[in-house]
Amino acid sequence: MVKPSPPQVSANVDKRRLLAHYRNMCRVRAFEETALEALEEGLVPGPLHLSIGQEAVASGVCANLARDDILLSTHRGHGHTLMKGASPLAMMRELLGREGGCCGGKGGSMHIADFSVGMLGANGVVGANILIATGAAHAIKLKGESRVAVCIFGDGAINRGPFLEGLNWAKIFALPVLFFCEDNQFAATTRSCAVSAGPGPSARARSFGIQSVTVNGNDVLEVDAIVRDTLASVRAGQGPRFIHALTYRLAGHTATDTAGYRDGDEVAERWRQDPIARAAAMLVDAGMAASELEDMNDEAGLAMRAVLDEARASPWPEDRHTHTHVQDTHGPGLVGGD
Amino acid sequence: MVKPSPPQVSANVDKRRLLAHYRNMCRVRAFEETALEALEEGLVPGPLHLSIGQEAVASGVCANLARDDILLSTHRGHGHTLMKGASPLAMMRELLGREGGCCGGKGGSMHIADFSVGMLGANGVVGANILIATGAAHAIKLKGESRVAVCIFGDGAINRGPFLEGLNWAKIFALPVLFFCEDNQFAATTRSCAVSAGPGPSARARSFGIQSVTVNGNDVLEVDAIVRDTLASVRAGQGPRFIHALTYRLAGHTATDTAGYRDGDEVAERWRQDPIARAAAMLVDAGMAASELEDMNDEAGLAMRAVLDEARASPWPEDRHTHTHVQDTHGPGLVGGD
Amino acid sequence: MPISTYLEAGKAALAEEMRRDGTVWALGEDLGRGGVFGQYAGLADLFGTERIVDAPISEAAIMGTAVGAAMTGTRPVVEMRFSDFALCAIDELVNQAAKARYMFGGQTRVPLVAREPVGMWRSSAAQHSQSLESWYTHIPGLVVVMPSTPADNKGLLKTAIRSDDPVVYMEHKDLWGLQGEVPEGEHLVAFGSARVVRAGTDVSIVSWSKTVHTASEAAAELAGHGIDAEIIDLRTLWPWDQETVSASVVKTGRLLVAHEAVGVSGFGAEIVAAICEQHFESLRAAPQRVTAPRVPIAYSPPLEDCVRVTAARIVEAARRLMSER
Amino acid sequence: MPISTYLEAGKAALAEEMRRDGTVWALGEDLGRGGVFGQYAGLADLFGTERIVDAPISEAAIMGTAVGAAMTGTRPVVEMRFSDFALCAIDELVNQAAKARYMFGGQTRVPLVAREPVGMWRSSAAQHSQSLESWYTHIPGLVVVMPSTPADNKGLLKTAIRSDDPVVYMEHKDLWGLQGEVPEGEHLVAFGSARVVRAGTDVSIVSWSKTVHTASEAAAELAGHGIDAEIIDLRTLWPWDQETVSASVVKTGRLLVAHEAVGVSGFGAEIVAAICEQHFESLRAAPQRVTAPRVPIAYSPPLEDCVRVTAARIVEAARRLMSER
Ligand SMILES: Cc1ncc(C[n+]2csc(CCOP(=O)(O)OP(=O)(O)O)c2C)c(N)n1
Ligand SMILES: Cc1ncc(C[n+]2csc(CCOP(=O)(O)OP(=O)(O)O)c2C)c(N)n1
Ligand SMILES: [Mg+2]
Ligand SMILES: [Mg+2]
Repeated sequence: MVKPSPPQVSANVDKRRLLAHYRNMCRVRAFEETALEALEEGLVPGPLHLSIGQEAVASGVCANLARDDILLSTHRGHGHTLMKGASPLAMMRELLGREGGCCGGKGGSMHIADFSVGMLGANGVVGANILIATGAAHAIKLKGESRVAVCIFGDGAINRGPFLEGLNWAKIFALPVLFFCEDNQFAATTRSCAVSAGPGPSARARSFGIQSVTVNGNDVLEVDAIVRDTLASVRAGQGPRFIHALTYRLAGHTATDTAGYRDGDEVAERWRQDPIARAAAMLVDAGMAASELEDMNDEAGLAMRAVLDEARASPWPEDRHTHTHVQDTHGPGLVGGD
Repeated sequence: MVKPSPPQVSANVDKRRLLAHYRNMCRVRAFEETALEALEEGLVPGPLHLSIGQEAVASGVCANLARDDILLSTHRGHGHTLMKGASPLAMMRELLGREGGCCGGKGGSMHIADFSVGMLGANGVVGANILIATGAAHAIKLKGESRVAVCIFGDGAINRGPFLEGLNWAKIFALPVLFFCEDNQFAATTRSCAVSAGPGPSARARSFGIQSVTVNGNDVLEVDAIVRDTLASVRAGQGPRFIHALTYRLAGHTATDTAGYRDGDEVAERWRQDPIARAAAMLVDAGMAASELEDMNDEAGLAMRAVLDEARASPWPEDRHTHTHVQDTHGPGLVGGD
Repeated sequence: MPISTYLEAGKAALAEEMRRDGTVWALGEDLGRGGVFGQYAGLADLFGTERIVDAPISEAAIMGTAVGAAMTGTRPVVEMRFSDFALCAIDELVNQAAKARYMFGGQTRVPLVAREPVGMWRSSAAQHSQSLESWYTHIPGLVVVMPSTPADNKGLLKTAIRSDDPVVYMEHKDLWGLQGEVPEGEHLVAFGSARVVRAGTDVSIVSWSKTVHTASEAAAELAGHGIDAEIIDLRTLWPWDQETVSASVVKTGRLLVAHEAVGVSGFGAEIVAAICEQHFESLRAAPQRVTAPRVPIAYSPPLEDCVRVTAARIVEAARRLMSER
Repeated sequence: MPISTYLEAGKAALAEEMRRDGTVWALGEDLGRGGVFGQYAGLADLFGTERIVDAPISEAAIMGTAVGAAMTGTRPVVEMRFSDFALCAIDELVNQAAKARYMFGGQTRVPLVAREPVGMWRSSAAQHSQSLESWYTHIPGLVVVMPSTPADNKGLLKTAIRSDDPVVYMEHKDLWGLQGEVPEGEHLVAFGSARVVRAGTDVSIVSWSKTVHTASEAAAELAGHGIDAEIIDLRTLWPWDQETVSASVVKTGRLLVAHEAVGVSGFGAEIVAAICEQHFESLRAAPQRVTAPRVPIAYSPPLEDCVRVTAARIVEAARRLMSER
């Protein structure tokens, strides 16, 4: 790992909480590194979008969500899904297209989801999750429930119509939803700033009367704290809120993108802000032994290797599942439900 | 006509310009009142959306457009089209679905257009014109032309995705386009304020880094002056601009909507701000004889009655036009172009 | 049985389902004032504005939030106003609603109804007159319903609201005022069960929505020519009742499909193809389609008339069919 | 003739047309870095970023601004990346581009090309694998092109760019790497002219896009069974070359249509219906369609394989066809 730049150690670091985040982030990183290895070995048939360098968002956001809170994610959603409580084995099986995958092998990485833990799906269409999350919040409000919905989307999504329509909707109905823009600076191979007019996502949110705050998305404690505060307001029925988190996509857009459109120095500099290394340094500062942290990281890696081994040994879905979960009424012949 | 409240007479009213606007607005009003009569007589087969009370926008905007400047309008576009230079006879024939209509009778009121004067169409889909105007501006820039595109849309359109996508696009490519929000307070039977979050259209425009100004859309000289200034900047290559004009839809949403969802007092109050009466009062203040203005108004009415008489005497389009203007290659049989 | 209009029957269906099930709600533009055709008149008073929701002009959001709300324990009834405007919400319907259950391996359901009024009505021109039902039949996951009578508009809408699958529910604008008997209370019409409007032995005329009435008119006229037409109202295009159509074609040996939509790649093509594949031996003459030509719909009434499916056109096609072989 | 890939042939077509006509330009996400499949690699260097335009993730704006720009004297080539994302721009394509000329009574033209890569490719699942060509054939005003070879991808794209009508241009993702001879320079393929890939006398197999290659494979195998199949590549679905297909069916008496898209309301239905209507007497057996079942496309390769049109499935259907009567 590249040596991190000296982090700002806050006086009252909640060491236990930070340590939990550190472990979480190691798990997310390990899951994705293992998935990448699996891809390189030819085990992952579809595309992988890795969130390496963005783990603080996944851990910081989900630390504040209860199981029945709802989360919507993007094509880059492994971290969010894992942190929301999905089983890494079910996820890995999904990436490999196997039976026992969280979507039965039918969705793959871009549609990873675990509804049992309130994770209502990654999405293959940029920005589509914004409306779905808003609608989930609408249902929550209609039913008088106290949970909230959170929608994580990228900096690229702010240029799609559903961003406007969803934010406007959430505000006029005062819905319990947190919009979280995970700004990793890139939309595929394009620098978002080159195609996004105006002062940024927060200004857009405010133009709908939605309060917004910008956070350092590589500082897991900051993300955690701001999300906690913000969700308190959302849970209190004060309507939608917006958070803009600045981070950086350390890997390519997909696992096979070498990202030759940006230079190595830029990436190296960004590696110095790696949220995991940053958290580790803070923990060392706070008295933890570096070796203990290393061990924890290794443990996460080993666990994910075991997950992969189990996943690769899993059978393929049965052919009949091509025809299940389509719809209850199948038309001619009216073959029944599934 | 209801007596207008005393208008603010500015010291340096350009009387000639105001008089021209007055005549313009009378023509627009007369065109629509005549069209309404035609509808009531059963001569207009499709829906009519009248802009009664909003004529200052049509006249104020178009006074600043050259023939080759481009204008995109909405379903409520009679005034814009007439002021851009379309022939009232061709327009009336179009409303009646007759041969010689500006769209050959194929479009009707919702698709009124006269490309020969740069009026690239009303649109049946709210907000769709925003992208078309932006694209026209893109073409203008690509070809290095000096003309501009103007898009007039309603307060309802700001809640559709294309509003975001078009404004963002126009700004990042620094296109010569003026976005003009003709805010008549209503989207069909709904008060726009009830379904539009945030401080308003201008705030949304500014969130894309686009300068915006709010004007009194019932004050034709104010609209005229602000549009003139704003277009100077757009013509100078300084990128898109936005104007938010406050006005009021005095009639129903369509000609058959009695607008029972708002009370009579409100409407009566708004009639007192009728832009035509307002202009007339200013002109009288500036020394014009009221009778001269009445005559001018009557003349507009008579002219439009003559237009209607000619239109109603026009033949229906020939049946073969059902099949013209579809596409060059017609598929099986490959019947040629048309 | 009480008489009611097609419009009122739809309203009754919605009201009954909203009374029965507190998770049913409706969202769309202007609903608080009854909706653009009055299909929701009075419902906001009955159920409150939390369940009869006034939406901004945001078709993508109307459909897209309904997807999320349907996944989260409610049954939204989406009002698209004109089916043409649903083209602003296609990703939400086709990429999201239709596929969610499958993509997520059965973890979720999207029980929404998208009401999309179709068809030519009062010279509304190219962007307010389309009938794109065949598109939706092509999309796995979607149910497609096209009621032709007041009774069906009640029975099918109730079934649609209870469906756990997303339903594209297409009412015909020109039928709003149509009167007919409508059963009170629990009247449910099953998906995939066609209605034989008129039994006949010579030619099977398959249709749906408004064109069913045109076909019935044609049948009366055909009777005068000594041709005994069987008229079948499909009611739902997906699932479609292939059994009833097949039985009819096996009996008559002649198939004619009539629909208002453009013929090319319209649902008539699917019916003709399916029947030809499966009952080729039973067919005594080439099947026929009576549909709109592949042109946009013009504003001017005489041009509109040129693309209209009329009883005369159906009669002509049926007579041609009878004269073959 | 020089050999080139399907991808390079498309790129050459665009480059040649951009050189020939200064009003041609392209817009889409990531084009400055070559586009998602590399179809635009190097073009920004050649033509500058004003003509190879990097767009935000705004499919509606990409298509919608292209409509306005096409009305204003330019010829935009719109890149939709995956045809699935074009579902975010359907109003712009179907309500605006396709209808503008007609609605406005011939006052304008919308010469845009919407490139929409289709098909199953590398387990991309339900939202990145669709083939919705039949939708566009149903829309008056649109041309629909589906090239199957490198040469056609050049010749058809050039024709599309020169077309004054809006064209939906669907390349198949799985063909990008396909090599073949490609004529240099002015190579134009007319719309509506099918290619007889293999002449045969027993059965007419109509197909397009990638499935043409599958059908050709099947023909080789069928030859081993003593069945002489004629393989027709439609190239363009609207206009489609009904003359060539008809002549073939009149000769063979047997029609089989094979396509990757869902069968229900797929374009195969239109072909079968049209041929049955017009050449019923020539048909010696029930026509057949080999298509995908009406299910979304799953991620897992074995499930994907279950919906794939294979040579084996075509062979089986053709043999069934031959055994009838
Ligand atoms: C509507 C739509 N357009 C294009 C794409 C292709 N695409 C997939 S990811 C991506 C970039 C998204 O950028 P951003 O929203 O910032 O998310 P990130 O990839 O950075 O996590 C694009 C363009 C898509 N999936 N959906
Ligand atoms: C996408 C779309 N949704 C709905 C409609 C139906 N509709 C026609 S006009 C209108 C109200 C538009 O309000 P606004 O934009 O303020 O324009 P105004 O009618 O006030 O001039 C609506 C909802 C439409 N034409 N297009
Ligand atoms: Mg990003
Ligand atoms: Mg308005």
